[in-house]
Amino acid sequence: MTDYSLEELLISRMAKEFRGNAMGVGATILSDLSARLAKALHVPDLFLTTGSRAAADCDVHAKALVDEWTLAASGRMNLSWQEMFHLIAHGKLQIWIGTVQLDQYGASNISVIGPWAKPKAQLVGARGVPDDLWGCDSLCYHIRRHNPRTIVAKVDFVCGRGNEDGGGPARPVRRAKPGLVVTDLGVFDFEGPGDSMRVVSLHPGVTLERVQEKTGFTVHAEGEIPVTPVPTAEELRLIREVIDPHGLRRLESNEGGDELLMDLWQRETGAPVEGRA
Amino acid sequence: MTDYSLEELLISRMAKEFRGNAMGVGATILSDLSARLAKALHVPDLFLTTGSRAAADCDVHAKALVDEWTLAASGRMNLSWQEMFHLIAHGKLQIWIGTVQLDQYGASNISVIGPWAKPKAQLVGARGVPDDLWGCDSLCYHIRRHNPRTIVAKVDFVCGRGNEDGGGPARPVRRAKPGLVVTDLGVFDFEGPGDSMRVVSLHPGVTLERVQEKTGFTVHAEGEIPVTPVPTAEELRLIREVIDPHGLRRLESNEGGDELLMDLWQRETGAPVEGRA
Amino acid sequence: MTKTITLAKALAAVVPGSSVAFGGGGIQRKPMAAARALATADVGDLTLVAMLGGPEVDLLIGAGKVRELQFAFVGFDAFGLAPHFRRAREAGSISVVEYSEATIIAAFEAGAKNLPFLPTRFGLDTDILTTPTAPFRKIACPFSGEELLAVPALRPDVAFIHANIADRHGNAVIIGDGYADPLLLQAAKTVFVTAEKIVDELPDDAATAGGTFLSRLWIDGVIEVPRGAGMTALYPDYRFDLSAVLEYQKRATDSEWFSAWIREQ
Amino acid sequence: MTKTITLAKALAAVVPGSSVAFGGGGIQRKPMAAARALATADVGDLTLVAMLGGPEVDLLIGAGKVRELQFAFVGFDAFGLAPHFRRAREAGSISVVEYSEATIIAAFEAGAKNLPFLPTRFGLDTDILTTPTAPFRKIACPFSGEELLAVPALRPDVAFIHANIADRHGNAVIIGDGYADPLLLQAAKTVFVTAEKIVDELPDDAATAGGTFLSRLWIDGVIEVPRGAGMTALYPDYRFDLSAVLEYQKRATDSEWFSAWIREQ
Repeated sequence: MTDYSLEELLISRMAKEFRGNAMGVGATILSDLSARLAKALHVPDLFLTTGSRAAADCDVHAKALVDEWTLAASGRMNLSWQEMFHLIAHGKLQIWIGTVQLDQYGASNISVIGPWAKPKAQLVGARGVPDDLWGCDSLCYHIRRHNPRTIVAKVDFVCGRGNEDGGGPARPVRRAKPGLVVTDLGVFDFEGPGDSMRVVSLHPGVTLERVQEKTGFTVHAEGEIPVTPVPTAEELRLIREVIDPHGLRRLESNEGGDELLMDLWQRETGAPVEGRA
Repeated sequence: MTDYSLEELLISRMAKEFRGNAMGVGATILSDLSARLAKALHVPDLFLTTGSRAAADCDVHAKALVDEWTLAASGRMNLSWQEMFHLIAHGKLQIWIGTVQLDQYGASNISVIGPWAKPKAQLVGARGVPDDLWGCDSLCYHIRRHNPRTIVAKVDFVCGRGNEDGGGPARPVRRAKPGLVVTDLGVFDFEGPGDSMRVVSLHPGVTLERVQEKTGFTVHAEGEIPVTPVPTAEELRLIREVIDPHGLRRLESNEGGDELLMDLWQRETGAPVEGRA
Repeated sequence: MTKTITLAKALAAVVPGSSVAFGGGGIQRKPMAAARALATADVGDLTLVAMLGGPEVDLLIGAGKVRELQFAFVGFDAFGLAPHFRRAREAGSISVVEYSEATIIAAFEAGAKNLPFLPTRFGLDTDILTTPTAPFRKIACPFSGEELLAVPALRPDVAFIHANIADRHGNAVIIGDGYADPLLLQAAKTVFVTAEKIVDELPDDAATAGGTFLSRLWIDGVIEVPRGAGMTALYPDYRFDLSAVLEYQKRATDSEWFSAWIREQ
Repeated sequence: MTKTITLAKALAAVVPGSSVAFGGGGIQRKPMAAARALATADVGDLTLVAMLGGPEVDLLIGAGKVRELQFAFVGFDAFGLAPHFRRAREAGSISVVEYSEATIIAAFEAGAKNLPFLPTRFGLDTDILTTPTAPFRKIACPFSGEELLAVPALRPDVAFIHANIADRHGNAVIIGDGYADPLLLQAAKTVFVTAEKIVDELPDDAATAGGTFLSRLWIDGVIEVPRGAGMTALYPDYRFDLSAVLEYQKRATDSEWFSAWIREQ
């Protein structure tokens, strides 16, 4: 068994969820890398819009901090945001959302912590999550640190709706259900009682007790819980040599921070960074 | 005084109505030539979309039966129809509509003659006239033959609305009023009693009696009626040498017909026409 | 994953009662090869959808394939009226739903957004609202109370669009006027693009770069059909065939001439 | 007819209480030169509008110019949160109207169509409908009865968009991602484009041909501002200035550093 990092495990697991002839949008580093891995491995007709709408439907390239410079050469279209939302309205979106809070029925929150009117912490705003809700079969999420502040009983602000209302009233167009969740501890879905969170697999070395301890509610677990499949040698080679040779995935690890950023920047641009910071 | 044809008189008169920083759309040969003349003469920033949306905002060129081949070189944008209708919604359209029927309150009809359910004559359909109504200050019309079947008391089908309802209910966006009308007899507007048709000028040699005789209702006329200004030497030069050297304007005259078409085609393409017709 | 198919396979998607839409406008970039093939196929009772119909609509009416026509215009542009369309309307032998350009675009755009309707101001106060088949409803803006027109979505079953060039993945480029095709493409349930040429990779040159790009995500099949626009014009590949256009107009309603013409592909 | 003007003349269109919109997204193609000039102008009480706000929004909040922010996102993309925005929200010192991407695009699109609203499905069942400032209303489709969201038009008083290149007539080209700018352009009442370079005629080359063309008919003035996107990225002219971005995030809420930085243009 080859050695691998947590990020590599996550990318490998996330990549398995993509199907072809639809968009795989890379809004975060891990989602972007997982879409690229999927396209490189088993979904050749995945439509990538990693980094820039202007370089949409591009080939698989090495991930960069500024992707447009590498993607433009193989990008097949300049996808307007209007057309992108038409594609989304037709269910042609697949996305792993990097959420800040996620609750037991799969609602997600990237907008505010605490009361919206005067937040304890203002995050980035709802962005496209309330829209993705109406353009995906399911919304998949990744969370960097699984703990009781991130995996909570109820989110402070609903950006992506969860299952607590049973999917809402019957409608001609079905809203996305919460799909898979990957964290630093395991893989989860919402097939527990009342469509609540359930353990799908635990990462190697992680116990159910640790998951329960790190979760803001009781996660449903049934039967023998499998271990999350570890990345294959081929997956690791693709991740390390093809899609992320610079190692941007480390930004999603404890290594992340300004120093790593500056180091990646220097590798990418070749230029020494000015000593301004 | 230079000699001129009726079509040249009309083009010269129509050209006077354009203002800058807006579209001058050439849906008919005369409207197209009049927009080109306006741009060549006194409205340099008129935005032409003659012939093809793909060659929009082009320079002034000689009119052709297939304009794309000549316009593409100077066309500044590929104007989508969606954006065109956004421009129209913002009042950025100026157009002379070649109508088939026009009535005393300025309603126009290019769709059907007789009852819509089973027409006496099916024309082309309402096309963009019901839309232009909501994107122009006023709708101007040209009619090739002024007679009681074309200038009628009431149109059979309203494509462009007239003034018979006083402009309709008060609304945040005002619909276009019927503007100028040019025919083979004169120039008209809708400033007569109850916003009905009024004589603005009569073409050289045309009498008011002839107009009344050729009109399906009594046209309002007041005071001394001016003669329509005849084209200047400079206008004639521009029409004959710059914008219509091949003489497409003759298609709007009694010369029009398949033979003239074939002759123009041969001049334009340089190729002899196959004897298929 | 190639999306290259045959015209026969594409036509198989059209079944009796289907609504079939055509791209292009008037006598520009009409999918004539597809329309002529459809005219000789064993399928009828069709609803045709075309913002700016031309000979493709006329020949299908002439071939007796059309039950209903949804349109804003049918004609041969500067070259006159459409003979079979005229005759059928004057005989009352087809049903029609009359739109304006902007209202049929709104209907396609609603389909493109996967919404049941879109509001518009275009068309208000005109007789397209008064026909017995008019699909529109007046609504009040929920904020301002302004009277607007609600246009229900059009979602044609099958759309045919002719393009200059396509790749094997299903991407295509229209170099000249795109007409309503980008929205029709997104509104239709199944989309076939006939193209003059199918290549491995679309060229990235000045000629195609200014054109309208149609993404493979909207397109179910691409078919290589040289001279696929028939007697209509395809910029910059060929001008229209003026003698053929004039001959069609003169002789189309002569049934002997017409049935020979329809088969001469 | 030239539309070339100065930045000072453009800024004069912004008056106290104006709503001012910015194009670009996050730390891509932000009209930073315009925003910094506005931050030092004698005008406040502004409503800012940005689908994806970045440092341009943050610095204007920091400069005390902002009464209300209408947005779907404010941040520095992969490089973290916006310091003044965070502080102002957590202090309750600005009013905000929270959209999602698709609902603010619908608001721009309604403006682009000169309509008072557009319907959408995006955003339903989420908390952007529950905030005290939410501008949305639920409506029923007049045909199907389906519950939809009505989004009222946004028509910002003044919009600033940064482009790669413009001509003296007022046409401009964005080479990279256009974001919501084409619709914002059409929705705003007055539009200024800052461009890296103003030329007599836009080049017709491969670099610009694949870009987003902005027509002079929508644009009131173009201003040549080299490095007009400041520390944000402008493809393909320059990458973002990563050290400057990181320094801003660290030090922006240090008022001494910030007031020196704001003036350093």
